[in-house]
Amino acid sequence: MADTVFVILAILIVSSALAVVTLRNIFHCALMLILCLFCVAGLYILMYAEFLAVVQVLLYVGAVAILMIFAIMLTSRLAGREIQLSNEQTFIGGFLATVFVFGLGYLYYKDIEAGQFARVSLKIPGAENSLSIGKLLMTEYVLPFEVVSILLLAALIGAIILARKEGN
Amino acid sequence: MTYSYPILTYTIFVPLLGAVLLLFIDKEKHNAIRWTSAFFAFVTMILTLVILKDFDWTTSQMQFQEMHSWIPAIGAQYFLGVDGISVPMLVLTGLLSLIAIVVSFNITKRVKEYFVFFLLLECGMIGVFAALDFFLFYIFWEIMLVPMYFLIGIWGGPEREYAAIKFFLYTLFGSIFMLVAILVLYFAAPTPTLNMMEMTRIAPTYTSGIQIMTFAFFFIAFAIKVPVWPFHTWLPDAHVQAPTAISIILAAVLLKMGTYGMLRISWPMLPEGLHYFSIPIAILGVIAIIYGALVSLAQKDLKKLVAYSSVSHMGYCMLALAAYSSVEAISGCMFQMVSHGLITGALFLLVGVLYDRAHTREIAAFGGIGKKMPVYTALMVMFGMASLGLPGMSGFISEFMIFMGSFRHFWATHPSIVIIAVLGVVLTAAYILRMVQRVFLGEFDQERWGHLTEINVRETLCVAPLAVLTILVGVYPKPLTDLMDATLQNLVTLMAR
Amino acid sequence: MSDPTMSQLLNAEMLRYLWLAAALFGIGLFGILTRRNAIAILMSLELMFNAVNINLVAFNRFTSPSTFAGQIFAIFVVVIAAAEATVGLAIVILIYRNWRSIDADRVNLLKW
Amino acid sequence: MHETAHSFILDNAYWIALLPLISSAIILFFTRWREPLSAGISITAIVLGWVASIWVMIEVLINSHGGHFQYIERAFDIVSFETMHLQLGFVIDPVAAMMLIVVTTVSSCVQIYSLGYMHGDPRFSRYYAYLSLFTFSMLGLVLANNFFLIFIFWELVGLTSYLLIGFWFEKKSASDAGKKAFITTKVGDLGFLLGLMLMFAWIGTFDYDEVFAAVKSGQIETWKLTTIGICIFCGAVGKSAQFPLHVWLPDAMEGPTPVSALIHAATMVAAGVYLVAKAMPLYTASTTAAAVVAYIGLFTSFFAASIALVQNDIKRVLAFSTLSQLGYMIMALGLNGILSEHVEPGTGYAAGTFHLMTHAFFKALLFLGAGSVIHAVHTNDIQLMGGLYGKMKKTASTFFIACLAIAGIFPFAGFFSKDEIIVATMGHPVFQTVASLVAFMTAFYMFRLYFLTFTGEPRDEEKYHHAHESPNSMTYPLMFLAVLAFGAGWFGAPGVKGFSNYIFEYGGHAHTPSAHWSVIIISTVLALCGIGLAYLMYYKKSISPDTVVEKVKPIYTLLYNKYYIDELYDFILIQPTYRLGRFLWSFDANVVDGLVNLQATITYWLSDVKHWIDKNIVDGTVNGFGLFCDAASGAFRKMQSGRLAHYLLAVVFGMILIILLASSNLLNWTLAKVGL
Amino acid sequence: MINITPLIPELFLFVMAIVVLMLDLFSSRRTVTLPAYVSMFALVVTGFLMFKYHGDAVRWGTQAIFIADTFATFFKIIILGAAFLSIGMSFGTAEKMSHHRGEFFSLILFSTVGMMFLVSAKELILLYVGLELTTIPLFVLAAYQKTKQASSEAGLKYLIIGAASSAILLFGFSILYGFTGSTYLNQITINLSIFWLAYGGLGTTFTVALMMMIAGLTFKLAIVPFHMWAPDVYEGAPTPITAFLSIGSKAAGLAAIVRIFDGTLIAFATDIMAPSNWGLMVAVLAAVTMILGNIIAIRQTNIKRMLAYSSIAQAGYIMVGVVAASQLGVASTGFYMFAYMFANMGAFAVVAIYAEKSGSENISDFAGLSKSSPVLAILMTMFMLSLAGIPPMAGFMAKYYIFAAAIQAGYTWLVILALLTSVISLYYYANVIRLMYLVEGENKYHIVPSFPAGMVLSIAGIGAVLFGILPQSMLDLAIKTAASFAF
Repeated sequence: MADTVFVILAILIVSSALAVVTLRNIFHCALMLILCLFCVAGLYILMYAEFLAVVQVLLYVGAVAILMIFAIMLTSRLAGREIQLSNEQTFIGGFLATVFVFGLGYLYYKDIEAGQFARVSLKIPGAENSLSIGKLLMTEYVLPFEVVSILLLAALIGAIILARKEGN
Repeated sequence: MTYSYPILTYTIFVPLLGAVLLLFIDKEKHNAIRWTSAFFAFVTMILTLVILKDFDWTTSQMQFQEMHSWIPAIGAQYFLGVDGISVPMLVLTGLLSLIAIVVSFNITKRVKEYFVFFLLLECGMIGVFAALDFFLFYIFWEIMLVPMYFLIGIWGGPEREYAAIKFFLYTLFGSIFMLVAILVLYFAAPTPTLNMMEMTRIAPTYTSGIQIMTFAFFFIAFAIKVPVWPFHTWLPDAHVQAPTAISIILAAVLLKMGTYGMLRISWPMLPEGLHYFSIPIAILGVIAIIYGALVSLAQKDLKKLVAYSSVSHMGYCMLALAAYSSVEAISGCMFQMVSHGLITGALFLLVGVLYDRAHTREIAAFGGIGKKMPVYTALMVMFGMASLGLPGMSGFISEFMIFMGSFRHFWATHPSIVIIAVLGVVLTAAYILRMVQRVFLGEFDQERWGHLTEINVRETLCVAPLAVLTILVGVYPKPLTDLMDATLQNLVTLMAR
Repeated sequence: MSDPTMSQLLNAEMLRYLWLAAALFGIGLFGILTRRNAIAILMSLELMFNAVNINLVAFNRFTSPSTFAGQIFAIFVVVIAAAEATVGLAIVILIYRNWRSIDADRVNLLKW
Repeated sequence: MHETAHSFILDNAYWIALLPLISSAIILFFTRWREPLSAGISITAIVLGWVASIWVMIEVLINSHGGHFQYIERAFDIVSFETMHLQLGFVIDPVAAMMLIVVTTVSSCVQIYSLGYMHGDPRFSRYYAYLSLFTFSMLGLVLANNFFLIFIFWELVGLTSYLLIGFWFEKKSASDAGKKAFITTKVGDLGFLLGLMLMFAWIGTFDYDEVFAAVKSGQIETWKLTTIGICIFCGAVGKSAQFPLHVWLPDAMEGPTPVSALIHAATMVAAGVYLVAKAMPLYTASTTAAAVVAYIGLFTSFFAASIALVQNDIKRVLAFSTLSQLGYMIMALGLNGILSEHVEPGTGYAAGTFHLMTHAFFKALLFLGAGSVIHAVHTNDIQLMGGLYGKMKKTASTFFIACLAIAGIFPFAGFFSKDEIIVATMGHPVFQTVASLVAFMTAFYMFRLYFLTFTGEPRDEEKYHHAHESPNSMTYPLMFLAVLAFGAGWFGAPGVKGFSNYIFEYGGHAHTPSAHWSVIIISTVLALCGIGLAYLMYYKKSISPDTVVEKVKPIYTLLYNKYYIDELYDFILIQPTYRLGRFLWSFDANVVDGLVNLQATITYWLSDVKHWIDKNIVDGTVNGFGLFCDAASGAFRKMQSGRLAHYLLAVVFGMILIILLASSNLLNWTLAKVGL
Repeated sequence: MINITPLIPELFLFVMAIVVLMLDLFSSRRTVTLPAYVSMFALVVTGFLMFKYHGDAVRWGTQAIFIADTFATFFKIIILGAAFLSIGMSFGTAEKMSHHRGEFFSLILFSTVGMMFLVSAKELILLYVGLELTTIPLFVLAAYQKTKQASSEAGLKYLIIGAASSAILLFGFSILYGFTGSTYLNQITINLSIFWLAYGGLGTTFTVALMMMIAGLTFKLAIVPFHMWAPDVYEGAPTPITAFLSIGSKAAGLAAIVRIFDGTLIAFATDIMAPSNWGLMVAVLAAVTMILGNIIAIRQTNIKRMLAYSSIAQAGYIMVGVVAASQLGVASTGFYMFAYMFANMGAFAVVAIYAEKSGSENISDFAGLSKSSPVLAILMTMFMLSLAGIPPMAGFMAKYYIFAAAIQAGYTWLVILALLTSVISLYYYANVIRLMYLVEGENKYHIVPSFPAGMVLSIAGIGAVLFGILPQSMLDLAIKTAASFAF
């Protein structure tokens, strides 16, 4: 059952991602991105990472994607007007990406066969992990957590400074 | 030998002090600046003479040693000292710097900067001859480049910028290899050290591979400075473009640093490398002798002629250095270094004197000057004769000793090398006499050169010491040999290892 | 040593996720290489970050299920990606103001 | 090694040499502006020297007990390593004493003579300074006690000769001649230097006695001695203008005539002979070397004489006769090394040195005479002279004496010395014949010269008209020398005991010249024939020279042009050298420097020209490597297109590239191959 | 819980950043000087605090998350110094800005805080967070001159390439995490060796991870081919920010690289570990960087751009020290960065001062500076010589030290190459000197630097000479930095 879900999600992710990078309409791209992010959240659930899935939905779908759409609205005078989105590097880009994907994919496979890859452990992860994650964020990972807060502040200030129109 | 006060340090840094003081003089007060710098140069010269006086020539030990910990992290010490081969160079530097400064009294453009740079240069030069620590040596070696770059680049001839940068880059290129060689030696040692004396003990125990490589690297560095054919192409440009005083310094001191470096560093330190390369070096030397002479034979520009003659004359040094087994040859090399310093320095000076008056250096443009400027002519002819190795002048002694020594070294294996080198003597005579004839003899063109004035007192005073020394060394070289004898004997034994 | 078939199964499952991540990352690469619209490039970047996250979570899930380092790392990545996106979009707006366009390839005042 | 006979003058003989040096220094630095004073100083110095050297001679004669004179040697080191000692010192031996007298005598005559001859010359004082300087160097050469020192003075006389030949440097021919003389002799000196190098390498010392001791001890292989001998002889060839380095001497006649008399007749050119004489033990030790010496001498004597037959320039005739006579001496010395049963050992040596002395006197006389003639008629060309006897009797008569002397007519000086030489050639038929032939030719051309100059009808009226006898300052020296030219021979006359035994002795045993009547008769007859022929051709005109010339036209031109030797040298040596120099210069400018530029020039053509106006670079670094880097810079900076897409491409491409390189292990492999 | 003491300097600086922000918001007279001086003061105090709370570490269990060892301290000195100097030289620039002066400085401080975390991080997550905290404010600062097209362009390029490379870096991290199952650097080392022993080698995938980390991290040092952003951003960004970028973020990135490669992954420096060996690859990258950076710099006409390429080249030299992967290597990189700070900061300061007077950033406009303002010219000459590595400047000492390390590690070929390129570099450095001194052209700007600028110049000048002649103290410190590495 999980397999079928995975396959579906995988197909959705890949196809939507491809759509994001190929569609000629930036607005559709954004929508596709949202779809893609949702599916990724789904993957997380498949991997017993519900908390992360929630974060994904809230932060990405809720914030980033929306922000993007706003940005699109602001920048392209007519939302959804067809404009030339891709440059002449399509071929080389495609080539490099393919090399990367299949090369890396092959290496994964080869290493796992050779037994020189990250070893799976047979433990079954506990079903309820949000609590422990929360704990960890407050204890072991409190330091990065704090730093990230600083970072968010800085980013916020920066974004405001840059985005705001000067009153002259 | 310990000394009551750190005289070497003083000698090195008095010029620097002078340079600093100059900064505080108003740049319009030209005479004040001139005399201040002259004063400091004079003090430096006196100090070098004191060193000469108190130098104990019976031993090959380093004297007036000063050793202070400097940068332990890289094993660099502040280690100064002089022996029989550095003292003559020190004195030469002191004297020539003073003369050059007096010569450059006629500089009127950006006077202050000029003398500041000049004193910096002197500091660097003296430092090179006194340093006994690789790192210190290298630093002084490099320090000179910058003032030299400015001195050529600002006050030089029409092509000055090109000449300056060319000189800079050439030398820098060479010192790269020196740096690598130094580091390789440093790390090859069981107990890494930058102390030259130490290294002279240790280095010969290295594998011949290391010795040969480092020797080659050092050789490139020094050969560019000497300059050994085919690394000489910077020299004509630099010499010709540089202002008179700087040409003097270039010829008299800077070129010697190459040979000095060889005698101080690579030769005694890396005997295997030396033995491996001695024949090629000798051949390079011979090529330089003949080649330089032939090229001078074809020169149309007086200064270029002198410049190329330097190439030829330093060739004798290389030949001598290749004959490492003979103390005569090595001391001949030292003599050549000194006498070439005196003679070529004087020649550049005199060429400058003529140029100041005639505003051209083209040989063909002159003729019969001897009629108008007899004293000048006499001096010029005298130094010309000195440079072609006329007996009674220092040049003869050096050439004679070089020939004797190198032949004794080579006769069994490669006599031809030396025999060819001897031909250089005739060629030298040829280009010197040709120059003398074209410039000073023959018909005198009254309406063109009527305005020329005889060499003036200041200039004569500058040449006089050189002339006196040239003859003194030529007639009675014993003091100089005694000065160097012990050191050279020791060197030869080191090199024979 | 435990039951081999089980670990093989897990290996296979992990491999799927890794492959997917790789693919997503590759697509992202393709995106940043080929897109002209600055926002589109930002989107592609998001794809890449997601690929990374999938990797992290997958490794966490299959190699050390009892810990949460991977997941937490992923959370930080998400947050920071969001922040980066924010600033990025702000800059895009700025660019739009200065250049009346967000065509990244036309923004090449600075060159050589 | 010598226990020396103590004597004031012998111990201080070096002052004879130093006096002229001092005088010249004084003149140059102080009295240059006061001409009479300068001349006075110089002459005083040399005359003092002359007196002193006569005193020395007397001392020598006194001290030569039983035919062997104890050398006087004083020396100190100027360079001393344990392996090498260069000494400054002097030694007095018989031949040195003899040379002292010759030099001082001729020098003082010439200097007095010059009072008149150089009168009114703008550089009068400097002339005297140079003369004194020369005299100093020559005397130093004579007194030197080792090969190193003799080499020093050897070079110094070369310098002074250069200065004096080119004394009238406004004349291009003069300065050319000076240069030619200097460089040609320098070539010979190379040989000398090489000889010294060999000497140092093989024997390890320069001191006469030590060298000769080593030679006698026979430890050194003969081939080495031969090599050294020949090398040193090269020096003599240069200075004494032997073939093939004779070319400078005729041109040297561009100098003032007294100078020619002093330097290029009496003293400096004799230095070569003197050197060979000094180094005689080498030649006795190596027959080959001796033979080389002898043959060169022989050839030169004949060769030069043949040229002298046809020359029309009075000084050149004398010059070539000098060459020929020097050849004579050299030959004699060479023969001394080749033992022959017919003559007692040492004959050649005695003959050579003896002739050196006599020749100095009569040749100086000839030159000074010629000088006074030129002074009178202001030309060198004997075709424009004639009949001057009436005008200048003193000159003519002294000249006549000299001619008789050189022709070897009894009882003039030349007679004795020349006979000695011909005696020395006995047992060597070739030498004997040629030597005799040369004697004949000498007599002929000398008298041809005499007749053409002083007898017959004046061939140029107005020159003749202006001609006049020279002032006393010039004629007295002539007479003095004439006396010597007449009498000097008797010192070495057969059977005359005393002087010659000790002066010309070689190898310890005193040499007593003995009369060989055959030789005397033959040579005298030949000489008389020569004179007779000249008389018929140029006095009586019963044989017309022109018809003779017509008969042997080609030979005549060949001789007249001195066998085209100069042209030959110019063609095969001098021009090529200059051409090579010019070529190398361009090579230096273009290739050696260009190697650095090569890379550059290539990229230069590739890279677009418009960047080459970019002044930052052009006047910054026109250096070759600079050009290269600059061109590269121009190319590379294009990568920085300014397009974000390209930058990202670079990043991604770079990433994938290094991944591939690393994971395929390619980089490790390659670098391992390269061996870094 | 974890002890907070080692964090005090960072926290203090963070607080001060907020304070500066507030100052700007609430102070009535909106001048540059107040926030600037406050932030400079803050930096100085932070420095003192840093020394006070030096040597301690924040741990979770036995695992260090954040460590204030000598290495970190050394690099923090550089970072703080860089921040201090760039703020000092930014008075003029800030004057020109019509808005948000306070934010300008506080952002610099934020970024500095990030760098300090980055330098001290011993744990991947913290390291990454610190990295981002470093860069994100810099994106903003690069684009800070909002009305200038160039500035915003710089911001965009910097941001996108930065984000891309951090994505790459993260991917590498993720695989590293996968192999080791930990995010603590020390633990990673241990696990890797265990892994190696257990399974007789690491799969090629690990090589991929290594390379992706190299790609992601060398971006900060602008190592070829990840350097493309640098020239444009350096040119477009406000000069003080450029200076800050070229030293501060470089130093931080370098620290991270050294920590990860010379620290955690030191075992993989040698060729024995092939293909998973990074040493050779980094060596090659360094070589390419030195060559390309130096060569391209020759043709530049804009001085900031020229300095950008020069700093690319300098990064190449620094990597030589990293490659040496030895105690000496680490020490030399540190010292190089330190010595480089003075020269580069000084050079940028001169540029800033000159540009705000003449409004030109063209190299050719420096002609005749020696006559119009000799002191400035002398200083510039010193900086140029130091950058070119001519004795007795600090730059030479640094080069010497780094090459010593490389020779010791047997990378002679790399050293010779480096030296050759340093000769090339003289072309463009000397060119500036040539223009200032040799060219006769009269320069109309007589420049009297303001007090803070003068202070910056004098600090830079003194440093550039002093640490060339008497570097011992710093060298000792630099050697100590290597103590916390397992060589």
